[in-house]
Amino acid sequence: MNGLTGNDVIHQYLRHNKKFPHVLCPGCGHGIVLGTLIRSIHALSIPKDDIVVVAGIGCSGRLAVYVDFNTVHTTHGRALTFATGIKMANPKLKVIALMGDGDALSIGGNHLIHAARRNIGVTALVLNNSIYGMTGGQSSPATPEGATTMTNPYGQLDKAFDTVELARGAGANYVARGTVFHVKKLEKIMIEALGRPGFSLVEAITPCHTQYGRKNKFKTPVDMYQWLKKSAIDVERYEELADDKREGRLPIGVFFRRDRNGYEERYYAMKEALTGKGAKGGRK
Amino acid sequence: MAHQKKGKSTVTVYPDWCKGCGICAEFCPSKVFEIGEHGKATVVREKDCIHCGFCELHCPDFAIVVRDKSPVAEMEDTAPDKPGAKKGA
Amino acid sequence: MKPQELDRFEIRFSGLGGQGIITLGKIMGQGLALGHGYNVTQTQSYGPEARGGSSKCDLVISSGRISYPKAESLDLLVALSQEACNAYYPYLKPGGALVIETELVGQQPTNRFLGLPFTALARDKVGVAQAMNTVVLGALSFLLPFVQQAIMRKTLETVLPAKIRAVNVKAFNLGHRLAKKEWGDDAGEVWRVEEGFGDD
Amino acid sequence: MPRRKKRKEIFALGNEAVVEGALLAGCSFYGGYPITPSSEIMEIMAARLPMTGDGVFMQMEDEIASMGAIVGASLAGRKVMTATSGPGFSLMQENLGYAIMAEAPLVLVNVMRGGPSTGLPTSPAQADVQQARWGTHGDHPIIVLSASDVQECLDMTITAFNMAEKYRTPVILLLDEVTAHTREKIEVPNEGEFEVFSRTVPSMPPEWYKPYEETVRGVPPMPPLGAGYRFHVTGLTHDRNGFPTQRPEEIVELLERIHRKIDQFFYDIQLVDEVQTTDADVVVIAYGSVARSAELAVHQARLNGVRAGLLKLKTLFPYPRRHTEKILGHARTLVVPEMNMGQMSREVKRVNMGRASVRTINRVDGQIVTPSEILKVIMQG
Repeated sequence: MNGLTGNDVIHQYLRHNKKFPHVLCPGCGHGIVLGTLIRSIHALSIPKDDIVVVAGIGCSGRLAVYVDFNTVHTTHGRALTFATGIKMANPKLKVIALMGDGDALSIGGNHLIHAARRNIGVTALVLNNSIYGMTGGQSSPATPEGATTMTNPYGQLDKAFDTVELARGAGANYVARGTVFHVKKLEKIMIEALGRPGFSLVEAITPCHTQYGRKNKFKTPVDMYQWLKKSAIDVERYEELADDKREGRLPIGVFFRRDRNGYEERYYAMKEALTGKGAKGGRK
Repeated sequence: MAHQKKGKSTVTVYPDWCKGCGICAEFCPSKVFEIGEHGKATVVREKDCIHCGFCELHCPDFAIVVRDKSPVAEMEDTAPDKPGAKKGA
Repeated sequence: MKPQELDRFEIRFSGLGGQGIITLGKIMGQGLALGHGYNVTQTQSYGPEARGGSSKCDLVISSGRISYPKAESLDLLVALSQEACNAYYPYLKPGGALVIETELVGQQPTNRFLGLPFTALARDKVGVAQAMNTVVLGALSFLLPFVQQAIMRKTLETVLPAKIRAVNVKAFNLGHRLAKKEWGDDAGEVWRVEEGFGDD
Repeated sequence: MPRRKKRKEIFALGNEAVVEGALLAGCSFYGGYPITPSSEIMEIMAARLPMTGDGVFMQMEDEIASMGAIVGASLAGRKVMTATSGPGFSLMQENLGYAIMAEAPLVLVNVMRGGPSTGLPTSPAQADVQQARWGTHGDHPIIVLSASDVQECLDMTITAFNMAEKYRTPVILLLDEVTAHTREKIEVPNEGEFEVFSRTVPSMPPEWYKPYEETVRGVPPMPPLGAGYRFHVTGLTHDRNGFPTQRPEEIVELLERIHRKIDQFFYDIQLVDEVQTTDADVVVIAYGSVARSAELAVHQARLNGVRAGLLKLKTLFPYPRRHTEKILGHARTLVVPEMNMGQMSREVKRVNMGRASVRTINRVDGQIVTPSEILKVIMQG
């Protein structure tokens, strides 16, 4: 649309006064997710000023600092609460919450449930690397059963959280999963998520070689991408598989779509009904 | 289709940004890259590039740029800033 | 009419949860504060005791600034249950007045009390037992020399929703009338202060 | 000042007066979670805010989320508030620290109740005084205000908003159950009769704006999110541009500035009321509802021939040192009655440095300190 392609586009959205390369480990998928997010925003032609990226704490939380949007790096697990306040204060803003799996599902699990229940018009991006990376590789709620971590040296005893089912049950409008290997699909998902009303959740599977892979038989970052390539399967095809064939497969794609109005739309509609005044515009 | 593109692209790796993770070298269908002696991705077979875009999409560090050989006319910042937004609050 | 000078006149309404004690205190407080122009503080018991069980609501009324907002030494105790009467009678000032619900307070701690069967009156004469608190309000509007009946009735009308306004005005008037009849014209004379006589 | 227009009188709860004050001050966003004895604030906000201009009311899933939501809304340009009590106040500490670091103005009302833990939900206490000062982790400045009667609940809420906006900082308003649940006649000031301060917004082009720049007042201007000033907000120690830093000189600059912006304006921030202190031998230092007991006690002591006075603290932190110093020029005895085991008396003793005798009166039984208890100690001299 403006002559630029590929990473030339991405470079237009990076903060040039920040130090690159970024802090993330070699081969970390988080950079790929960030690139995908940028391309999605670019594809939708959303002005930079209208984007607010609200990040939590952890490796994913560090991404916000690199992009030239309004960026808010919040406290651990609370990104969605800040995002909710921002969206309600100014519904014109496009609010994106960037969280890790520990961030979104463990310490912030309650906020995730209630953001989905309200169906607040926020796009939640959960970067799932199955581990607490920044703090040194402790178990997260997304760590697979049997995996070895710093806090589960004898193997994880519980099952990993099913983010999709959680969001479905809580009332989100849109839930999808992608991986950093299947980037074009992930981009398609993100573009749809950003364009929809209500609460959208995109789970991006992004491997952590440093803290997770090395302890779980993935010798190099490349091994983890090979694993993604091998195990991911379109959700439609996954549904057709017999139960015994599903073992070890990772369904990706759009799990469901609903069209309920976002909380902010319902709130401002209520206000309008009460006061006869139109919904508040942007505060510019 | 892809073969028709062969030899029509330039591939640049910014070594300062490359961390040498090896994703590009591993997955490039035309084996354009190798990890060089300094642990960075190096373009070794540029003429084989089919401009599939995989390396650009999958480079976690935004360190690879693939461009058409035909000169790009304009390179100015065309990212969509909101018109008139820079006026202050 | 210039309101009578008051220096910390303390009232406690007490009884059972569900008798409308807090509402009674709030309306009386509002009438005295906004209608009569006094300074008034109203405090009440909160918590489990406020939901069933006992209930209590205090008013401090003063012409000047009220420092301590709670009642300590009561000029008037309104006890609408035996338990409340037992609990709070010791806080009544010497010379203070005790008003009781005669059917619910069988054992009076003193012979000097003013009583009416408020609940029965509300039920039988007004037809709504829940209007009992308004009967009390009417009676007190007669008893307390610094309360003007018309202002208090106006407050009552302002505060209540239209649906129950008429019935409560009836209860209010009944309380006022019966207090005058049963307690006598000079029942509240102890508190009447002639102009220029009070030490303010 | 001549009054142009008669003020509206209302017979209101302390908690109700807080809402009146907040709305007069321009509060347009409330995020909260119900908890006794603060819930009336939330309930009344729920009824009022949707009816006002751009007012937003949100019941959040817990107190952590409440703070997150109001900090977010503050960054988006709103004047924001939450209210809580005891356990909820503890949960709010995390994001309170964030607001201090990000310099997001907000007002947090804590209606104190007995503790620790669930404690005495329906009884008064003043046991969160030091938590208000030091509750969130790390070295931080904070403004803590209090109110002793219903009129002050309204007035001090306006003051809290003004200070929050003026100094870009969270302001805590500490009430106690007695003040919050007393109903009293108060006057609602008319527009123009009180100051309303709103945060300074940048007036330079966005590319010149440094969100955490050093300024004369120590308070950088603050644009709402989405106004064209794209910058980074973080709870990490950051440089003038808002980006995380670990450089010692930048860390020191930031921490010194956020302290200095409050410390240097002590004369504007430290508010007290003095009753007959000028010649007093015995001065009661009190705050919240206990200050009302103290006022009566001081009055009674004077009738009994003792030169007593009251220093009522409306600002608890930064502690009004200069007012106390002045009194220490002549007072023999300071009496500090509190509904806790002695939290404010620590501050008084710190300033006193052995000059006067400091007598404490402490109640932790869910009852207000009565005038007679205070009078007894005053009379002992």
